[in-house]
Amino acid sequence: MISRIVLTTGLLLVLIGLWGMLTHRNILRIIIGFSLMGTGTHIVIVAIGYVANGTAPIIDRALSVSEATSRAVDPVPSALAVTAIVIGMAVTAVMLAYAIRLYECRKTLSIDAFTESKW
Amino acid sequence: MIRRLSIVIALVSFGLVFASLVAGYAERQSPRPLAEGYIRLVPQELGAANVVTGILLTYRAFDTLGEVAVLFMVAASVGLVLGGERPPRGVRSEVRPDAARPSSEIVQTGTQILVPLISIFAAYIIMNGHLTAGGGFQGGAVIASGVLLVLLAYPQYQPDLEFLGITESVAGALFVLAGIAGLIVADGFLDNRILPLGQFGAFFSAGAIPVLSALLGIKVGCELSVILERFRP
Amino acid sequence: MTDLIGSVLVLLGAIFHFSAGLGMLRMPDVYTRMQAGTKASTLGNTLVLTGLAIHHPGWSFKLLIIVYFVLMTNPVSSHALARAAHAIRIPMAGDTGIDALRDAQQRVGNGA
Amino acid sequence: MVEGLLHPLNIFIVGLGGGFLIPLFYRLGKSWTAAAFIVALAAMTLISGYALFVLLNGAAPTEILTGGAKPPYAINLRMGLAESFFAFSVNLVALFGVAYVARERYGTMLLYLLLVMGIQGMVMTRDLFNLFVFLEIVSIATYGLLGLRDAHAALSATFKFLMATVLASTFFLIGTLLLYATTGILNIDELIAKRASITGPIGFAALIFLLACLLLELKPFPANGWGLDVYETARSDVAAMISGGVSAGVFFALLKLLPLFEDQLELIAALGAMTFVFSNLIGLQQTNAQRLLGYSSIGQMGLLTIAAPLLYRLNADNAMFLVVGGLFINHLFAKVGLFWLAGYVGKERLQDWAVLARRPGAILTFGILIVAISGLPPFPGFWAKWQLVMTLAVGDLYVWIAIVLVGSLLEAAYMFRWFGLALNSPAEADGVSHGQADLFPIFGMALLLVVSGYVAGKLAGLAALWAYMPLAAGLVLYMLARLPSRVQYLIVLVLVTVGGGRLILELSGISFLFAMLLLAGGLVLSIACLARTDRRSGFYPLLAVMLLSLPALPRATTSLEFIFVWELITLSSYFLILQRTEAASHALQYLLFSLAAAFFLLCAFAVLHAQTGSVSLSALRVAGPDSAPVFVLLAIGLLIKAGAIGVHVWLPGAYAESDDDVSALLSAVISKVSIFGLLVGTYVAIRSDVSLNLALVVGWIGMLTTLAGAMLAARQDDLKRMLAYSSMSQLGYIVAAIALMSHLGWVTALYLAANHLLVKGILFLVAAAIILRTGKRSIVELGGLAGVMPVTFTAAAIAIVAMSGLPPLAGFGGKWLLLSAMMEKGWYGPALMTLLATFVGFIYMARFIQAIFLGPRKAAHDALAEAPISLLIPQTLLIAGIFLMSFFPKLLITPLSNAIDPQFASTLVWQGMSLEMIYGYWNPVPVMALAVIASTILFGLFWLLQRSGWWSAIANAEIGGTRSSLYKGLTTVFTVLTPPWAGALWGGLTEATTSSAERIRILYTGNGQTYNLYILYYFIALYAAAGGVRHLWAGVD
Repeated sequence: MISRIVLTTGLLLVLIGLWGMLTHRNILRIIIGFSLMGTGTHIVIVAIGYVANGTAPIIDRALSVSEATSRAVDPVPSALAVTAIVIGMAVTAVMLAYAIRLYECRKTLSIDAFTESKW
Repeated sequence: MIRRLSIVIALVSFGLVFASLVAGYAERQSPRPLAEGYIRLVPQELGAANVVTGILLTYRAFDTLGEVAVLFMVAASVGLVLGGERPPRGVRSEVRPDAARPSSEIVQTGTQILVPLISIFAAYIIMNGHLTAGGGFQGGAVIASGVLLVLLAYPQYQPDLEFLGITESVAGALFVLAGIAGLIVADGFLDNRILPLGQFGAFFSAGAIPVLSALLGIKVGCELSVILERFRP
Repeated sequence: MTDLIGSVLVLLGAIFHFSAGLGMLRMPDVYTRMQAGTKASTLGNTLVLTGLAIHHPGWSFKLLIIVYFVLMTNPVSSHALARAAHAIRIPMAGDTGIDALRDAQQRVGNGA
Repeated sequence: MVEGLLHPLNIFIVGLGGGFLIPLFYRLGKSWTAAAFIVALAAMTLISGYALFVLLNGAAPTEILTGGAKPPYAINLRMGLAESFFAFSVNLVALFGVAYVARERYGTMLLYLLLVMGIQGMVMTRDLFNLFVFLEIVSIATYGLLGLRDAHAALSATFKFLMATVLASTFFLIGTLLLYATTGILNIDELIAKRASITGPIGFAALIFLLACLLLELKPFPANGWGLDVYETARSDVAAMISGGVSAGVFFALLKLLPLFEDQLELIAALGAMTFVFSNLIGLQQTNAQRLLGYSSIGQMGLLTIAAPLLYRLNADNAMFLVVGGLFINHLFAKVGLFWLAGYVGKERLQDWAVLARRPGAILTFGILIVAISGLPPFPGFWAKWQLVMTLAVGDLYVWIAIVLVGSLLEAAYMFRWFGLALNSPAEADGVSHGQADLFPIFGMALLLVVSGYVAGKLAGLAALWAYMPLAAGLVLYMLARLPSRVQYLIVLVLVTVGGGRLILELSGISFLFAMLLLAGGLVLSIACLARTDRRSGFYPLLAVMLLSLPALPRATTSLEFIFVWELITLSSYFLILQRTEAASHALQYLLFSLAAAFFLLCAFAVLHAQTGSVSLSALRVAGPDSAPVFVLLAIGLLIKAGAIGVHVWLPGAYAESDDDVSALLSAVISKVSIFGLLVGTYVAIRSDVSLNLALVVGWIGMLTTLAGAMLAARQDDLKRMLAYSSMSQLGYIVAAIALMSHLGWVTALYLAANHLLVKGILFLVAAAIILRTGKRSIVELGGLAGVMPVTFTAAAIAIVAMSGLPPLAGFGGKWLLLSAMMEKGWYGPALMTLLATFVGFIYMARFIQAIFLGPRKAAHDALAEAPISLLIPQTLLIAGIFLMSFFPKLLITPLSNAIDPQFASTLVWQGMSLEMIYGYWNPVPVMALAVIASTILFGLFWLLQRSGWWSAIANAEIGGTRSSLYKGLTTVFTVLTPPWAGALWGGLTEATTSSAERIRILYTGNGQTYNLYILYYFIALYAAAGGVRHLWAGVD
């Protein structure tokens, strides 16, 4: 159940991100849309890793080696999430850098101002 | 109007696809075989209590190396994009004097209090990555937040980009070197067992994982700081 | 008993958080939204963390540090944000009467 | 030790280590940075090259393990043959590209290095998530490099590119995760092994998300505006890396994951087909060089996306390497070279590329790249396409063949149009924007294409060295281009005689006769080029290629060799036509029709291959009764090439607008190539009744062509156009003769072909002489030249007589034979047409003589000299040929008959009628003697008349009198009888094509958000087309 709720949340967030990305004309808002989409994906990752009644896959006093295999959540998605988050951040940084350059060129952030090449 | 409508139709279609995913998803009652293998193997073979860190820094260390490369490239890319034909930094503060507006006393004081705290916290996160939740990336990000705070509080402050750059490069090269060491001393590229595994759960344990974490933390911290610095007007 | 007290505190904190959210939605301009968000959420956080400390006394030290951290960061960051908003002349709500910061800056300006 | 140093893992160690260290080297100095950068790239190239070498020698693929554990726990990579091939070629290109990057800031070098490494990571990794990481490495490197161009449009384009690729890679991430959710596996090998367990809505959606990302990264139509914008605006070397390198990585990822998509193979191919056809269609309308290359890049990726899944479905593992590898490196080297060239030229608009016209080296390279990208020999793309078509035919996938060929034709159209523009009007040559040094990497690409083309040719099965003889001769001549033109021509003569002789000696039968005819005719006519003394850059190498490939065509024993040589002839003649820059549009038309013809032949051979399992041309002789499609395809192709009615529109332009000596070669010699093709190809008709009926159709087409050609010729005022239409008309006779499918018909065809070669050679040389001396081409402006150019006049008169079919010369024999053969078969209709056409022929031939040589002379022409000796020598030789054929017809007929005999003796079409019987009615010697006496008397009379001054009076009377009005009346009739339907048809087709391209182009609004919306819809369409709707309902339940 829990993972379904989380999955739904993540996917909804992706949809919201898509909506923002497609409807807003301001580049910064579009970038926010992308970030939301990214975050939604990360939440999906977490949802997929969840195991019923699981806990963090860290062996300590709370989780002994013997019961780890049954009580820990899937560590793989967590590992993937770290990578995905870093990559998402990287992409956002590049997008922002370009947004700055675009603003410097045209003194506007409206995406409608950037349709030079077509056809 | 048509545009709006087509966006709505597209998103509804995606919503349907997503709904089918949610409907088709059954919550796992036990970890998948691969995950189970990791949970068994990481403490046993790598000596790391935090399975995720074990995966990140050994089994999937190749991914991690890739991520480091990604961050490194972002720093370079942002440098290329923002460093292009724009006036050099010294000149710009005259063109846009408001860029150098001093921050308020509250922010400065808050920074003075917080930065040491943030630094300690970052070091903690980095160095305990193999034992508890945390690791190089997370710690590096925390370091960068400290740097960001300093940049906000002291707009005139110029971080030593050259130093950051060299540190970053050296840390990256050392990470690769550690990987090569794994190739020579242990079982393969990026194998963490080039140092003794030590006592399970102790601070100095899990082979080279703490060292790799530290390198990662330093590298990520430097990279993010460089990126932040590049974004300053 | 301690459980009950702890829970009440957490609930109280949640109510403050809720009011913070409400304030964000309902307040008329940046500055008032900012203050609603900051004040209520700082208090809300503190209350929730205190409640947790009562639940798990073993976590108290870590929670204390977090409370300290929240108390340090939250007001400072919203202060910085509000000042930035003021600096780029984001308008205040129409019925705002006093702009102390502008007055202070003008005084400094006139004096100099 | 060496093994350890050259282990494929070191690619990543070098790449990452080098990348990280570059900032440190930068502190040491700029030259250090560049040195480290180049060393790192060279090391990667070396490692991948060594891996390729070892694997080619049969070594097992190298498994690269990381993290000290085995997969699936740790990430593993693999260096197999395909991987090393892709990696090495990308590395090689990247290494050449260093020339443009090493002078930049260190950030650029660092990104470039990591980009190249990332591409290899995408190629080698066997872990799905790791693939995602490498995809991101590649993407981010690209984003950074795109920032090198500061222009506003470039920034906008990059932002759109960012938006689109980030969305696509999000798809990949979601797909990977969902796949993990269903299977718990990230290792690609295991995923493929457990393909069956990927089911349900999640598994399905996972696959579609992955597929959507990979396809989108290849920039599929119509969701690819963002890619095009970047191709258009990016710095050319960066665009080159995106087009060649990044696409290579993504495509290889798709190739690697294909087993996962085994339910969607047709869908993938269909999407590829859509991309291939539409991007090439829209490419027609492009005026911007880099955007054009963008369309072409996308199209090539589409082609690869067609080929790979279909071959995978057909289990054609043997073909896979040649097809995919060949298409890939062809695209890689050629497109990268073209992008670099775009950077070197620095002109956005295609028209401005004329600055290249004065740089022979650059033009040669440009030509090689254009030919290669169009998939023509001798480059890898040609062999790959050949293999692809053959393999698809075996799998009965004919629709796909049609798609591939249509797309290729469109691509060739805009590529060669561009080439024509680059040669055109070098009036304002304000120079290219870069130094000569920038050309070297481009030369490198051309060289790589040549080498890889040779290797691919060997793989495809063309091992014979003789097929490369024409090209080798061309190369020799190219290297000697600094010698005086006469010396060059001498070398051509020697090379062609020696080489052609060697080719011919191994032949017998019809092939021998034809090779002899083509070689001798080509050599004799080529003498005419000595009349030109100006410097014709590139002429002699092309001449050598063409003259040698003519006798090489009969030498071909397999369909591959045949097509190869056929295309060589097409290309060399195209470039020869293009020697006259004004003829560019006609040359293009010629090329396109020739290519279309070649594609029909290719299809025919493919069908034949599917039916008989053989690529040998001898399969044509044994093909069974169901070979009607082969016959139809062959006939269409060859009729196009022969300029039959309806598809003749290319002919007048090409023959009339090229240089005068080239015209002669084209019309007299090259046109016979299609005749040879018909002789070779029509064997298949013999064994089936359907085909024999079809042969009748061909016969009618031939006769209609003859008649229409004659009428069109009669209407022309332009000297060369008249001759061009006359060629069309004469070829019609020959086609009809072949279509008779009888021994007699074929003897006639060969006889007519030889006659036409001699006659039309003379006439075009006469035209050359007249144009050379007067500078006029309109016969209305000429007249009375017989007095000033008597030798030329005599030659023309003899040729006209020989062509018209008047006794006593050879044409009469030809007509006689043709009529006899038609009567023998009972083709009364065509026979009637022959008579009619002969009559119309008289009119234009009479007009030719009368209007040019007789009548009053323009004052300006009084002092004209006789034609130069270099034009008269070939004419004399050809006249000698005519006399030989006329006086001793058996000299030719007997070997012809013997050569044809074996073909028909076995086919029972031969009805036992002795040739001697038919031919016996006409004994040439007495007729000839009479004719000579008569013409001597006539000539004497004519001479006396002219001397006495009465002549001009008579001639004037003639012009103003009945003859003229008769002519006018007739031309009116002809005009009515030959409505310009063909021109309208092809013009309309062109118009429809370009206007549809124009309409489709509107898709590309330039708005990044719209492009992202397209991407979403692309996914939705993919999901629905793959049958995802059932999963949706399952979800609702």
